[in-house]
Amino acid sequence: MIVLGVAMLALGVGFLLVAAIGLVRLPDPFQRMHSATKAGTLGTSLIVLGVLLLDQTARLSTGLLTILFLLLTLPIGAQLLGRAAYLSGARMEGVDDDPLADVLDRAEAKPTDRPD
Amino acid sequence: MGDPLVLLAPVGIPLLGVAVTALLRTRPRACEALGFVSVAATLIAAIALIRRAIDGGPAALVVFGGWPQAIGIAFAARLPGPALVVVASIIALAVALYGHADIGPRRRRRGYDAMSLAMLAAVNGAFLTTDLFNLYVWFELALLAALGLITIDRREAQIGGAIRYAAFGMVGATAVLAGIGIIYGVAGTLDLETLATQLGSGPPSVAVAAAGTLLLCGFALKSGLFPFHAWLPASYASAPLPAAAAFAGLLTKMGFYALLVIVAGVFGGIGATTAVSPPLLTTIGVMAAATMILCALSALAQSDIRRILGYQVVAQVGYMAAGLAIGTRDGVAGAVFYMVHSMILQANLFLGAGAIRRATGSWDLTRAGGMTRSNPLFAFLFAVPILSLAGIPPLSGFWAKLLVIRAAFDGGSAWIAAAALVAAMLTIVSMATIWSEACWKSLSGRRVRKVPGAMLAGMAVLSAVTLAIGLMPEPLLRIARLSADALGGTGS
Amino acid sequence: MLLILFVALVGSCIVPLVARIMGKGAGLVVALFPFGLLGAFIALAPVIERGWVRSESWRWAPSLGLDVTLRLDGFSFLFCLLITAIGGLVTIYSGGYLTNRSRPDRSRFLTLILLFMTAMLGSVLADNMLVLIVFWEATSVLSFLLIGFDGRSARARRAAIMALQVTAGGGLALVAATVMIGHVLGSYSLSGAIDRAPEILASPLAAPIIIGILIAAFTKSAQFPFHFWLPNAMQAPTPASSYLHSATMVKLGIYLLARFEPLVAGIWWGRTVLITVACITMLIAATQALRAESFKAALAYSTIASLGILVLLVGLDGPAATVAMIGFLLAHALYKAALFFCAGSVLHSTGLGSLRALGGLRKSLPLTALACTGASLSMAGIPPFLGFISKEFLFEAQLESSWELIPLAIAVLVNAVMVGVAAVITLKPFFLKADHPIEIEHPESLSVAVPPLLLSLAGLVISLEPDWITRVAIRPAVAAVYRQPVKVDVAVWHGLTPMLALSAVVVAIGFVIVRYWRPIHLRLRRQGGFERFGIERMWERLLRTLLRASAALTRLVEHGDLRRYLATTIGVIAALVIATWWRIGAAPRIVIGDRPMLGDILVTLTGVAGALAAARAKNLLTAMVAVGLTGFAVAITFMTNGAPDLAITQFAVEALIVVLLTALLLIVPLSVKSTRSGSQRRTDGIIAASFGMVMFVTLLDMAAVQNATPAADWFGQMSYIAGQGHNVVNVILVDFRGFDTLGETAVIAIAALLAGSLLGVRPGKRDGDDAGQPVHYSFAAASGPLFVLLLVASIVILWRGHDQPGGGFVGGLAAALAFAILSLARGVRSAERTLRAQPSTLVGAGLVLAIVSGLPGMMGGQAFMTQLWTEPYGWVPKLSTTISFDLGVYMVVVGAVLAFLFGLQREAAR
Amino acid sequence: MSILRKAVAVVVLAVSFVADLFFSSFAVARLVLSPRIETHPAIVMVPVAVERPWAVALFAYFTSLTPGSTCLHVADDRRTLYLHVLDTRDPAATIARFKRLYERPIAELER
Amino acid sequence: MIDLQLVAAILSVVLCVALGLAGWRMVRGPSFADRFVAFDMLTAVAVAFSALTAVSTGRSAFLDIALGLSLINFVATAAFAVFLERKGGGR
Amino acid sequence: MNVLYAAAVAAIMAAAIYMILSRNLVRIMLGLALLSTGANLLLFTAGDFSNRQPPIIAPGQDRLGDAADPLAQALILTAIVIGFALTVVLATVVLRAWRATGSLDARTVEATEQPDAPELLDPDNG
Ligand code: NA
Ligand code: NA
Repeated sequence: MIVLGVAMLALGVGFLLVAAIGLVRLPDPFQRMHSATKAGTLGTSLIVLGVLLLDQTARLSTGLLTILFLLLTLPIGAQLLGRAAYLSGARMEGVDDDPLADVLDRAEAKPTDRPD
Repeated sequence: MGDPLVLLAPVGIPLLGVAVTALLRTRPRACEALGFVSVAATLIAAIALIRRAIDGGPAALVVFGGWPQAIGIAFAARLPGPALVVVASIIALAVALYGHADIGPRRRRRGYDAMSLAMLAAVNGAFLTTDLFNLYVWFELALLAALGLITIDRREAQIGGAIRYAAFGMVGATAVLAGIGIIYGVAGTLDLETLATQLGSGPPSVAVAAAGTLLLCGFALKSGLFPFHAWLPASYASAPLPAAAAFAGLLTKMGFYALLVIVAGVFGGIGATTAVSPPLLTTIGVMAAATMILCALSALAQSDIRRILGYQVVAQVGYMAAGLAIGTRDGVAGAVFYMVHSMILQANLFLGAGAIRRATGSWDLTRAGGMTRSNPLFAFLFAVPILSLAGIPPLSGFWAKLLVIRAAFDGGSAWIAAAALVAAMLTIVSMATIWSEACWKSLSGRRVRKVPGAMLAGMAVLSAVTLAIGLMPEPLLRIARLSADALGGTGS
Repeated sequence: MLLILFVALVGSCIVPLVARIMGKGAGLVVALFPFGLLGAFIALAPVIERGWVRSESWRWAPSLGLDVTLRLDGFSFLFCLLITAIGGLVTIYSGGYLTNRSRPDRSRFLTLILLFMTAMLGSVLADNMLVLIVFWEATSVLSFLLIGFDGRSARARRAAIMALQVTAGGGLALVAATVMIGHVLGSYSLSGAIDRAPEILASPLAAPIIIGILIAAFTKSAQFPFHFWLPNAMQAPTPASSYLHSATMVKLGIYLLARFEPLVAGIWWGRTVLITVACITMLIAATQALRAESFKAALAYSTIASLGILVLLVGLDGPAATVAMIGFLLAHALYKAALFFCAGSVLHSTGLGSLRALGGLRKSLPLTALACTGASLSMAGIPPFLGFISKEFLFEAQLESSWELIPLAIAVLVNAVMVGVAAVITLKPFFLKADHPIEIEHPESLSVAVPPLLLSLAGLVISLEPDWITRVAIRPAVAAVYRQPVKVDVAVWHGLTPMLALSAVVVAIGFVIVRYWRPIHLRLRRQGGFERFGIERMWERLLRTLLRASAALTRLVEHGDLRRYLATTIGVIAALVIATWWRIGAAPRIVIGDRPMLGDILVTLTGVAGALAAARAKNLLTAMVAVGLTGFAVAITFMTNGAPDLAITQFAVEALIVVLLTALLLIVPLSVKSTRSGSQRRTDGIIAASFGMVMFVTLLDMAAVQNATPAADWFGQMSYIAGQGHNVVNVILVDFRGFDTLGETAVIAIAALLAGSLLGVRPGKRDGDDAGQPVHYSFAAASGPLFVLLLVASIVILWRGHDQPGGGFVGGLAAALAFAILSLARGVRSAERTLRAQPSTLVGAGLVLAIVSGLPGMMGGQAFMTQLWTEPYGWVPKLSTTISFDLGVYMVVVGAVLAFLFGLQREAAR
Repeated sequence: MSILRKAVAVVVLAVSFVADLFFSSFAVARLVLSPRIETHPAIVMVPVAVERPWAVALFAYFTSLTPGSTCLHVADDRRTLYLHVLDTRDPAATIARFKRLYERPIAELER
Repeated sequence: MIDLQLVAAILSVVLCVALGLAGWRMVRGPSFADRFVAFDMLTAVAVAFSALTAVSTGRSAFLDIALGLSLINFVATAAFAVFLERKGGGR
Repeated sequence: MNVLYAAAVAAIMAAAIYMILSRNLVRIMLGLALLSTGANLLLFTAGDFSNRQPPIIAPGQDRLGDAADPLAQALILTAIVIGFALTVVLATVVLRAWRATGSLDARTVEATEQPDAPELLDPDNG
């Protein structure tokens, strides 16, 4: 039980690390989003599950609710951010054919945010 | 009334008033009535409190929640707190009377009454608390209430004043908070009395020195001492007049009270009993001298009456700080006397400025005039604070200055006395100008309106108190002495 | 005497009301009052005559050393007689003089005059120096009010301010001297100070004390270099000039000097200064008197010269000087008051002030002409007038004193000028022909003619019948000042003496001056140097310099640049901390405590990196995000160091700040052009770094002295037992230190009111609604369930806060976040509709609940916020006043945050 | 039995989601950790067969939940989802996979 | 027996690396969208931290924080999205 | 530990001050928010943080064992909320300043502070 818990913890943290690496390495905000939010979802869920296995006093309901909320909020957040990023004209690498361009009014890429 | 009620009421009543006026915001007349009732009730409670404070018994002390002292937060009827609570309540009453003729429904709908009451609660809380962190909380309440009052009309100048006020206020608050944190880290307690004994015994320490200086600077900023005073004249000039009067009477004095309690009470400033106190006193002394002279000088070139008075407010704080900086019991007694006198007086001066504006339509002295002829009663009521500020005997300002100057000579700080005298001279010049321009000069071509009765009533309350202090200084002197004893740690 | 003074004070306020009822005759009626006081003093004459001193005392403010001690000796008595007698005449005269004024004005004027009389009486009677100051400054203020009586005239206002500046400033010097005397002697008794002059002289404060007294006296008595205010003071109505600025008030300085003569003379330069100043004053005043064009100005300068003579006499040693001083004081008071009355009558009747324009008034103002002649003869020192006798005394004093002849020569010259001035002011207006015909506006009335006549007559009568006055006033006065009995022989004829010869010389030179008055006068007038180098000009230049300095200082200090203000403030704070360290001379102690874990270091580094990035960010959103990163790192630090309540609160606050500030950032431009130059940035960096270093050193040292926290330990022990809660932090917040929380709740409530006041929609402005906003499909669908979830969570957090992390604050923040979801997904309107109540209502109700929760515990004399617990049924969770208090906090927080949320989002949608 | 069928659909949905979550997480991890990142992102249009609003929302939700794809937009007529896909060489296959894994069970639930 | 505190300590170091990387992206941007994505990531890291703290202290109270965080920070993300839609800021 | 947190407090406060000294109102506001974060961390280091156990009495017990300093935490909680309130109020004031002047530069927003009639006391004026 403990070994399983620790393994889940480690795996979860590993996923988070991978997600963070992706956040740094991937070339545009859309791709980074895939890495961050989704790998994050799995990572945190695994960690919480690990805690539930390790800590007897932890209430199962709290842990499961946490996972549920994460599963609920992270993808919606991702959708929100994705669409907003698209509308804001964020850089998008490697997409040649953009069918969404006919539907949504994508802002011109403005250099409002200079790198500091 | 029992001690729990007497000590709670000066804060509890106005706070409850805040709550109920917040609920009744859409009904300005109800707000006004409620505000007035709250203030009057607070004054009654304050009088009961001061009677309790000077009855000769052990100082009344109530720990909220009924916990042991130094565990819970306690309010104590320990001088000078109760005396200042009385003064604050009197000022609030005068301002409320005055406000009847000056504060319209729009401002009341925006929460004028609640913010004024919050300021009263904050000031009274600071005057009564025995807990360092609780003191900080009251300062923050006062900061926000003042900010609300400054911006209540949302005018451009008000916003500018508010930004400066807020930025300064938060920097000062952070210095105070940092000081509190370090003190807590060193001493492990927030109770002022315990701190006084604990800090008095230790060897000189860098942390304690830093904490003392940070607190000093934070509270000096709140009291507007040079060079931390830049926020003050601008914000006074942007607040609605009754609020500015309350600021003048209450806000800076709250800061000075904290300075007094921390430096004289906690850090053993009376007689310089701790390693940290001599440098702190020197710092205050230099600030005081600079404040007195430079601010009295600055007032000369102003023509906006609120700005003149704003500078004078600061200069007066300089006198109080001078009393504190002398580092003797007489000096502290002088500071307390000065404080009480000055709170009443300066609120009154601002009310007078508002009345001049109401009658002549201008804040600018070059465009004001004719008050003696058109409003003789006003001229009389205004002459009292003007003469008192100029230090003309036998008004309160003379005794106050005399006490400080005398304490300075007796305490071996003749330079402070010299600075005080120079500043007094400048103040005379400044006050004579106000009188000459606003009261004597005739307003060519424009009619001078009558000052409404409510305004005069507000001024009358304060002028009467100033006259009373001047003609009968003995009771206040006694309170000032008792305060110095209490702060010095030998009080009953 | 206390009674007399009290009656004088009360009477001064009441009696002049007669003038509101009566017309012209009011002056006569009111004059009964000062004459009554005169009678009261005369009744005391037998006491004085015997050389006794009468003292009375009343304790005013004993702890201030302030006893109203009055002391009537011969010197005071002489003053009292002068004050009340001339006061009565002035009152009569004013009644006739102020006929063209309204009744309230007349009443006001008489009040001021009588108050002034009271203040003068108090000044000369006071034995306590603090009381003396009270009355002394009162005379200055009343003089100010009288000079500016016609405040509509700019010249009058300016003259009044100048007089106040000089005389009240001199009063401050007296204050300083008094305080120092009190410091040396431990008492404020005037007579005591004079008796104990050697003690004062022995102290290091002797010189400052004497300088203070000299300044006070010189300002009041218009001595060089403070003489310039007096001619300007002639802007006062003439009765006031006559009373204050010639007969009485200006003599207060002489009074003070005469009293303190033993002290002043005790220092090596004392007499020299007195005599030098007196001589300079006399010369300047005599020259100016010859230059003067107007009647009143000529009188004013001759008054200054006379005051110079008096100071000279104080400065000279020997009993004869004292006798001369008393005699001249009396003579001058009588004739100069009379002359001012005459000048006033002329001005009143003709409306003309210039001597050159006047002439031939003998016929229209015969009584005045007569009075003027008498008074002038006295002034010129022509026998048998009193002025002659006093001049004899003067020369005798100079001859008897140990001084060189220069003062004597100057005195002769000045007296000759007096003769000339006396002749001119009598002959020109009354007896010589006018260049142009003069129209009489007001004919002479008895009430303006009789007072000067009486005074002139007194000058004659006293010199011819000197016995009574010598017995009751002059001799006791001399004895009081000289401090031992002196033989005084007042007589017109002393035989052929050197003094008589000097008098003859004076009169002779005087006649020469009269003869050549016109060329001298015109010559002097052409000399511009008097104006350019006059002290008055210098004073004005000084004032202007002060003003310019004031303006410059204001520009320098009040530059309106917030950055510089804050930089100064923070820099000074850092510097002061360092200065304190330097003064106490303690070195910082460095204790390396526990080794931090790698995780702690990394989290902390992240926080610091966020802060530094925020400081460097050129984009406001970047800055906000970076500040948020620091907040996040700090929250994680809280969490990993055993502070779950702090962590959750900090997280919630960070989230809310994002929600609220993005609404702000939607409105304002994000890209920041640099507002500071490179050097400014460097300065700021240095200031910031020094403050940081100060904090670093401090915190290191703090760790070295860190004490155990007994209070914190107590909380852990008692939290559950006494506070019934497992979460110690929450029990502290709602119970042990609930009062803090109450104050903080009030802070939040006021913040909410501010939101209402700053963000409230103005009528007429379009109500920003975002119904048409593109909202994300999934978000809109999910917002409902999320809202409910968060709201439920917030209530759970509130409820279990007493035992687990949570409580009113976090609960309230969570509930506000729930509404934030709604407003983000569906618009502000929708969220507001869901709330149903106004946020401010929630705030008010919450604050009421929080306060009221503390009240039930007060029953039975307990303290406010004493908690009450109840478990009505076994299955219902325990209820308590602390929980309802926390509920109040919750409501306030929700209301406040929503007030900002809705307001800011509305603004953003505009 | 409709209830039973729906229960089965829920289970299918959950299992395929968890499996997909794992697999695609590993896929993303491998992609991120590879020495040279070589992605083939695309925006793909997924025609939507389900009709109820909540069903469309659920479909969009599941496509966003799994790593490697995010729903950027739901067409106003709710007939099309626009997905950003991290790494796809064959958009048609991707579309088919989403429809198979998620839309079919959701359609079961909708019925 | 596995020392859970040690495990938690080691894992939090790894987590700190993730935190640092996310923080770096948050501060570096370059676009607003990047920063917001990074913020989202921070939420996950914070949840993981609370869970690890629950393990290292053995106190379930910290798991409650994870629960709260999962809800709370979604609001920030939503606010960011609204901001981004209205204000733009890509590149 | 103390060195680490002392350094962190110092760095955060220094960065905050650098921001406050800017003339952009939003940066000033953010700087003040950062400053209060720094102050909160300072309060935390002032408390006794040698123990990482939360000050929550374990179920079934009636006294707190070894745990972090609860009083410092209570103070910080108060300070956090007050700091939050001030930040938000300041943000609102900044918004009003922007609406009123169309500028975020403190120099534009601040009312000019020059004395306007120095001739008032001038003896020549009258
Ligand atoms: Na107190
Ligand atoms: Na003499």
